[in-house]
Amino acid sequence: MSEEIRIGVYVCHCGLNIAGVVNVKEVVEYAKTLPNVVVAKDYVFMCSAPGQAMIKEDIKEHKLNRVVVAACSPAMHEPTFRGVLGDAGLNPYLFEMANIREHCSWVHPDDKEAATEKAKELVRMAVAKARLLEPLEKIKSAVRPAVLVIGGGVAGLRATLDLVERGFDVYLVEKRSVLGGNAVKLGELAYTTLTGKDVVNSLVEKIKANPKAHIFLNSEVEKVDGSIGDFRVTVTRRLGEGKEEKIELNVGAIIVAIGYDPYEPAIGEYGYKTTDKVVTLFQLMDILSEEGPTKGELLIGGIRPKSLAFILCVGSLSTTPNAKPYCSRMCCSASLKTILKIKEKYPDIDVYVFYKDMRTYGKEEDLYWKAIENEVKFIRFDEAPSVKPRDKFVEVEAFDTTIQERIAIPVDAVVLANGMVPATDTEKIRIMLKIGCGADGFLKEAHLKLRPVEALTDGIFLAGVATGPKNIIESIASGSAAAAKAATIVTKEEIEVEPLIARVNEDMCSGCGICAALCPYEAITIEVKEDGKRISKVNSMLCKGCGTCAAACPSGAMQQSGFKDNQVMAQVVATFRGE
Amino acid sequence: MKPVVVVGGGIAGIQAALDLADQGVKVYLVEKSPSIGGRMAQLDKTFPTLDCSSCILTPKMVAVDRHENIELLTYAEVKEVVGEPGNFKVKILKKPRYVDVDKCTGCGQCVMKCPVKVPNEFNLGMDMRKAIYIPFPQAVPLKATIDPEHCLYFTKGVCRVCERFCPPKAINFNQKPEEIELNVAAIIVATGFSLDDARKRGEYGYGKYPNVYTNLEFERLLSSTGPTKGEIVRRSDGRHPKKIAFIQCVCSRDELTNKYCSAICCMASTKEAILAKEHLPDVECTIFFMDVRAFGKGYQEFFERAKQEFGVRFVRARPAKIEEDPKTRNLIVYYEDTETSRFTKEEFDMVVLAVALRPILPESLVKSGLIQPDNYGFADVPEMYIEPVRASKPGIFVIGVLQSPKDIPDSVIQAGAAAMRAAIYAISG
Amino acid sequence: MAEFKPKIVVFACNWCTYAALDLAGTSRMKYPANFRVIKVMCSGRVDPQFVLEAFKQGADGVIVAGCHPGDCHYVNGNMKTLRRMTMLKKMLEEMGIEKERFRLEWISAAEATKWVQVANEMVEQVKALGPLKPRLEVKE
Amino acid sequence: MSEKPKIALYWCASCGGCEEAVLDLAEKVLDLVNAVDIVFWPVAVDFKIEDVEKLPDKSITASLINGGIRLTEHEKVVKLLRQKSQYVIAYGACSAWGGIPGLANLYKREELLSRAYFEVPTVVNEEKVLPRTYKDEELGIEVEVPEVLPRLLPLDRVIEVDYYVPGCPPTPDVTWNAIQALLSGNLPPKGSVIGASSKALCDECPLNETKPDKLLIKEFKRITEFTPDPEKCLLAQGLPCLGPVTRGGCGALCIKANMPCTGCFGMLDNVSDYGAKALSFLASILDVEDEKEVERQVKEKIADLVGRLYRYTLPSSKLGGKVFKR
Amino acid sequence: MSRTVALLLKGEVSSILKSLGARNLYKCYQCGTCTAACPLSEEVTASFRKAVKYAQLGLEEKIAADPAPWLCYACGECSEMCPKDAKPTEILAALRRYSIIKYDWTGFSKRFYLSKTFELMSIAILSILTALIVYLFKGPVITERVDLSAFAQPTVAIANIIVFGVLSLILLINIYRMYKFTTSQSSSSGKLPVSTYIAEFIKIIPYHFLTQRLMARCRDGKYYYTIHLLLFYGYAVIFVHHILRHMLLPLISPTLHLNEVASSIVGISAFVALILGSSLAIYGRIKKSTIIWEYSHPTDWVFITLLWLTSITGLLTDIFKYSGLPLPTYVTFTVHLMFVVPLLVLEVPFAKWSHLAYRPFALYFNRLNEIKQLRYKT
Repeated sequence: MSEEIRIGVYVCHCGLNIAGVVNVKEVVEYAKTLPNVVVAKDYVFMCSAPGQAMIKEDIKEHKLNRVVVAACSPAMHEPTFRGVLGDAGLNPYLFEMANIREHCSWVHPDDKEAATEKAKELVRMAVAKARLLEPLEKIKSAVRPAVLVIGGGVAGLRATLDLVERGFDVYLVEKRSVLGGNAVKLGELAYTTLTGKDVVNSLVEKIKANPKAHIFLNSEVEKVDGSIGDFRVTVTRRLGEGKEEKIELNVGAIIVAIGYDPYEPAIGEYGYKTTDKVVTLFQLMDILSEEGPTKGELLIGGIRPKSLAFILCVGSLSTTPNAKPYCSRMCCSASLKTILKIKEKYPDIDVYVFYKDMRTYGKEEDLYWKAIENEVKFIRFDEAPSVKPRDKFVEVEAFDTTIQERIAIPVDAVVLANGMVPATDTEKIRIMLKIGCGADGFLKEAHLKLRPVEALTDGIFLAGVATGPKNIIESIASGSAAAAKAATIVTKEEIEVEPLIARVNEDMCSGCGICAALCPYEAITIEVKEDGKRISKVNSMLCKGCGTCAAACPSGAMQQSGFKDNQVMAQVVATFRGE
Repeated sequence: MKPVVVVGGGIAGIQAALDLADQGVKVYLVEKSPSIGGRMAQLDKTFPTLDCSSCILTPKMVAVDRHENIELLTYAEVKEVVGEPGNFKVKILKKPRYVDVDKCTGCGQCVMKCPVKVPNEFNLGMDMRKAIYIPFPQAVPLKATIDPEHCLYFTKGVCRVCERFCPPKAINFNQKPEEIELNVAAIIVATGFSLDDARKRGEYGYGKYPNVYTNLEFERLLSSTGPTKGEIVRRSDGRHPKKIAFIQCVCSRDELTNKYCSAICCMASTKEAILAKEHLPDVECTIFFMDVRAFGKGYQEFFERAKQEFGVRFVRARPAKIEEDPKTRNLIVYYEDTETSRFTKEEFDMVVLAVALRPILPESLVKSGLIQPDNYGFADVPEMYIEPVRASKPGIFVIGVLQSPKDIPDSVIQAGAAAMRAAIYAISG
Repeated sequence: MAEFKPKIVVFACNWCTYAALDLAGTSRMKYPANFRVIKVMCSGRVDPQFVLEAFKQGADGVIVAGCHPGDCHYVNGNMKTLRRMTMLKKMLEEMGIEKERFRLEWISAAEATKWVQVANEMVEQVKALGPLKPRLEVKE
Repeated sequence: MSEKPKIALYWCASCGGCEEAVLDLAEKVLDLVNAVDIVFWPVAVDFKIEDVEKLPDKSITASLINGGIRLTEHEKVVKLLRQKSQYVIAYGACSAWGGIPGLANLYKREELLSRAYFEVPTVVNEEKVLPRTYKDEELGIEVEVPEVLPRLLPLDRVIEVDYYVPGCPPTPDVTWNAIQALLSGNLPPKGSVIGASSKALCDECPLNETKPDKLLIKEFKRITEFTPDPEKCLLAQGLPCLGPVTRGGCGALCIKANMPCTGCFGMLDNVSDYGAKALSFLASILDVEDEKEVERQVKEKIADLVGRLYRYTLPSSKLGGKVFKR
Repeated sequence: MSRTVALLLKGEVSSILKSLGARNLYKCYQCGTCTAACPLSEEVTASFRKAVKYAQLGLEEKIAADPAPWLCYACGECSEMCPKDAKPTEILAALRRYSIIKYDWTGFSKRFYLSKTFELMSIAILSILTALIVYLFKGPVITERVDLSAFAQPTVAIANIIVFGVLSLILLINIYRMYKFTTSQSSSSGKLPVSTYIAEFIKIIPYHFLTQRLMARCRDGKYYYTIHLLLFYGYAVIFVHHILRHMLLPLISPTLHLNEVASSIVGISAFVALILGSSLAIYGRIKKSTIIWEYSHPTDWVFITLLWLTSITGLLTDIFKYSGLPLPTYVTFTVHLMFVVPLLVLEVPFAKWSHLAYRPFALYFNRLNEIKQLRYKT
């Protein structure tokens, strides 16, 4: 590679985020002193259109063949700037970022000199690596025009229906023997006479009528191989009497819609399971629905209660030791909706609601207003109320913070508005698909704000409550959104995959087989050449670019593009001295 | 494959356009103001991740601008819509910028030279822009626009200084409004919201007392592209505030003005309190709330961190009124802390009102009955459980705050849902 | 003598630790500025030669950090890292490098607080040990 | 070329094996002697330093230097040879990377001297006298005793080395190939290894194809624990054979004697630290998930990690030896 | 920590309150705007929001113990600002009515307030009874000149004393019960020295009793304050005049005769004041011109009309008397009595008029609680 290395360095202010701490001008001046750096500039927002335009012009004007941008984390804008290089006709992989915001200005606000010094060295490291970067071409792989949907709740059903109507084959895998997930148990929904079951049925009917939909009940996904555009999935379907069959599927995208489990209070938590007068909200909804155990008749502990106490935030906001720290979002509204439905049918019933924070957000506020107007009595608590079963009734006592007094209410039954916890098989699905989960145990989306239905792994999408509590309408909407994202893949013939994969130098490879042993994706095989020599071979489709084989290759024959030994070594050396 | 029109260039419109275009559907993105970006462009940071808002929005704006399947129609409005799903005729009026967009490079020379100063809508009138202006530094498209009501040439037939100084000679005073007619399969409407008029609750003194702000105004103060370049200073004397009060539910959850809860202001105020502490480490922030609506993912942790880590004080009370101390222009907030039942008159240097969100319904679509307002004035979704984003008529989708108050993630999810449904019309159209 | 400011090289895996460092940034957590982070796609990419090169160039400390076992974006890259770095720690001790100077940490994308704690702890320990660079040229 | 090319051979801190290796050329030695004019060969011929000093610079075509630089005298002589010769060849593991004597770099100089001159049972040295230059009264001359350098250095840390010949000692055909290359003049770029393979030992190892698809071992084994199956790759049987990380060219002599390779041919071109690379691949294929188990195996099955993995290359490693406290 | 005795909710209390005028009781979501809006919040420690919550929850003991409703002069500022339009003004008025019922140990107020028929029946019976008594025990009907005292002298004097004694006794007992209620709930068990009781009594009771100054603090309180002062002074003057003329004088020195002219002027002007005040109040209530008069409980109508009728008949009696028309005087006087007796007997201890006692005492007891709170920091 004899062409002269001409590097352009661009330092971003990011408004005050960087410039507020790092002396940007000093960093730019320093960058000018680094070998091969022919142009060094700074701008208030490198990621904005003018910033990008500046780079494009410089590439043309100064014939730059490497670009370094010192700004925010590559997780934010590496794709953006690679796009800029592409537009300017330069190979997008001749680009390196120095993270002087999240790793520098935002974390060293009190020590401006050290932060500036660190920024300079981070730029030096990025330039050292940039010098050794080589052009890489994106790897194209064919796309299977089919989608796998895991989970037959409303989110999964909505995603399936959208995609089959869009004209794609969808394999819907549902663990249970019936579709609908938790929604079927929701009884009559707010602002409508529709029940959860009606919503599910309307979706299932349309799905069953479409030939593109393939439904697998009593089935679970066992194994997933391959990557975006070409996932090879093994599904086991239980056929009864211990028999089961394995089904191989080949899909271009996967939508995870595994829903949630209702929070199960511990035995004795608010008297749960120590008296039949205490039920959870989900159990109550079941009781109220026609198919429920009491054919819709409000009977709890065998009697028709004259007074009901609802306790909210059961299992949420760390109200009890067993509870989760997060808010389950839908229990306030679901409880008030259920209360209003009960008041409609049984006007004389006294209802008390023990709440920590009334979170009927958006238009659902009117549920709260109607509940007040229906003479529901609200008691706000900070410490969890105590439920003491008496002989003929249950006494719920709490310190009401609005009147700063302890209130005790004898009621016939107590309803625990339990929240949502991650589905039991979240862990299994997570490990199988190699996607992460957040501190709350729900699946982690690529970006909380702007990529809420995408997983970090390309080609895998997350619908419904799998990523966190939602009500049924939000869950259905996120099913469609996940379907849209899946459609952006399966509508394409070819998918481009990051080229940061491993490559073998056949003149150095001794065929020792160490690399093949390590690859978790079976992307490396040892081939015997005609001259009998054994040489390692990388399947660029399967290789995910982790670099583990490169680190182990005893003769240094295996190198990971973008992270070659000399490139990383250059960064290590540049950390200490600039030459 | 028929194209789809997306009305409104905020984050919801942008996301819907991208989710459609990435499926190979042709999209016309119509935006009323000179640049896309919508409300999110006016935010400094977003909750709960404290991402810098323009840092996560700008790439999407640039992606829309660069996408081969998206045609951007900015400074344009939908005049009339007629037809049925799969075959809508949409009349769009492109207002004249009086700037030739192909030539203009957004260099800003004209803006520097223009003598006329006009209250800047992007910064909610807290600073001035010129008669010829670029809304904000990261605007897409980065083109100048002449505001005919204030430009001296249009009002008095004089000046034309911008024409003289424009390097690529892009100024063209006799540009005419342009009418475009599109035949599309479906329409996604994401026209967003504006804040209600806080003067409806006159007792808080908004508009009367200078140091009373709205959430959005305070967000502009925080932003480095804001009127004060990120400095939090008081309107009355330019001093840094020592005590800031945030009052929630202004014109929300209120029989007199809007009964609904605006969903995002609890978290918005919490975030702004945290950012205020960041800008001014020894400032004291107090948030007066009735219930804290921290329902989204990561919101409760964000609320806890605000209390424990950043020392933001939360008082469960709805202040009755604010009176101003004429000498210091400080604000005395009258409230009863409902958790101690103690009445207090507390003095603050600055008050930020979390004002309700009011949807902006495009009257052309309302006139043609394609969108009907519900009892709160938001775009009605008749079958919310079957089609969560479909408006009154099939083929028309309403997303974002236009449909109901919601945060950015929910708007992005609705955008995806609308894109999916619209795509189905596009292929069958 | 100017107050000894140790310089510590961090090899951070892109999916977990690098994201945790980003999160520490977005959450405005403060920690000392002694760290220089080199991003690798997986902790499995960290070749013991890189660690030795860092010490040779004068690093006072090196951290190799990746995802918790089971969390690895590439199934089990971090398991190989565990074995390599365990053996390397033993060899470095034989070569006279104190064990506090070299750490293997599992830090997930959500554990910004854990990173800050490891960072503060590492700087304290390495400061106590003093600079390594002068001891590399054996002159006496 | 009227005169025959002059070559010089010199030995520093070495066991003399490399000197002999030249003789191992057997009858080829004669061809060598005919082809070249040996001007300096202390072990075999009685040339003196002064003779070399008299030679014009660069007059020696090639100097084959073996052994690590341990004493000030070595340093002096090799610098002289550098000045006088066109090519300097680091012949054998010691001069190339420090070799087995290089393992002394795990100890401080005083420790070595005190061990050698005070503590060794066979020495009686109450006055704790160390060898140093002294005036010999009878001869009336100053007897110069060279100083011991603080660390043993490979040749290229003292002078510029043109080519390296691997091996401990280099096998006859490697030596011969090297000499052929030198004499024929078609030499690879400066600084490369000559005479040996450009690939790792596995490439030429007969047991290579007996490797399983997934070369993962549950446990390291010591050679004493079991007699390995001669027909199957020793590494696959758990012996920490360093073949994969060692340059080929020796014809897998040790493997043929059913012994795992110890790495005397040194690292491949793309490797900058032999020990680190060896550790990396061995740890990678050790199929163990628990940290404690790894520590146990290292302690029990490999014991002396540095000695085992840096047997021939410690001085040329990145740290060059143990880093001592101030 | 507050006592751990848990309070029991009583459903029926809330329904009573609704019938007593708390129409929009079930709208309040406890935001605290009312307390914050109230101009009196700066003067007294009271939480009107909490009072509304007690009402919503039906916490009988707390309602009875809460002096807050009595501190409210119904200016309507809170209802103006209430985001839920729950009209706290009306709820507090209902709470005042409920407190009256609660304080009254006889149980008469409860029936009086809760059933309109009972109320009207009792008034009717009482007035007929009065007429009978007057008729039966009337003194000589001197027709040639007006001799009112002769006509009703014996019955009026005795009746007055009995009635006055009984009524003040009942009222005193109710005030004591009010004291018992208001101090029962204060969480501190600490005792205050008697001296503070007396000091505060002197400081608060006479001042507020006579001036109702707090009312002036309310929003455009001037208008109501004047009407109320008119009514107060009208009544006070008549009361004093009546006692002097018809009770004390005849007992102490039956012979001494007041200067007729002065007494008549005083009487008439008082009656005119009363009439003017009550007519304005009646007009306001009919027109529902302001928040105060937007809702009128039957007892409000009864009270104000009785007052109006009494004043009218009182005035007529005086006019006839001084214009020397004996028969009309006696007749109107009897009619006057027919209105006065129920007004005094029923309204004072059992109904609306008791507020003249309860309001100052409420201020007093609230002050005592405040001191106790400050002193024992609970």
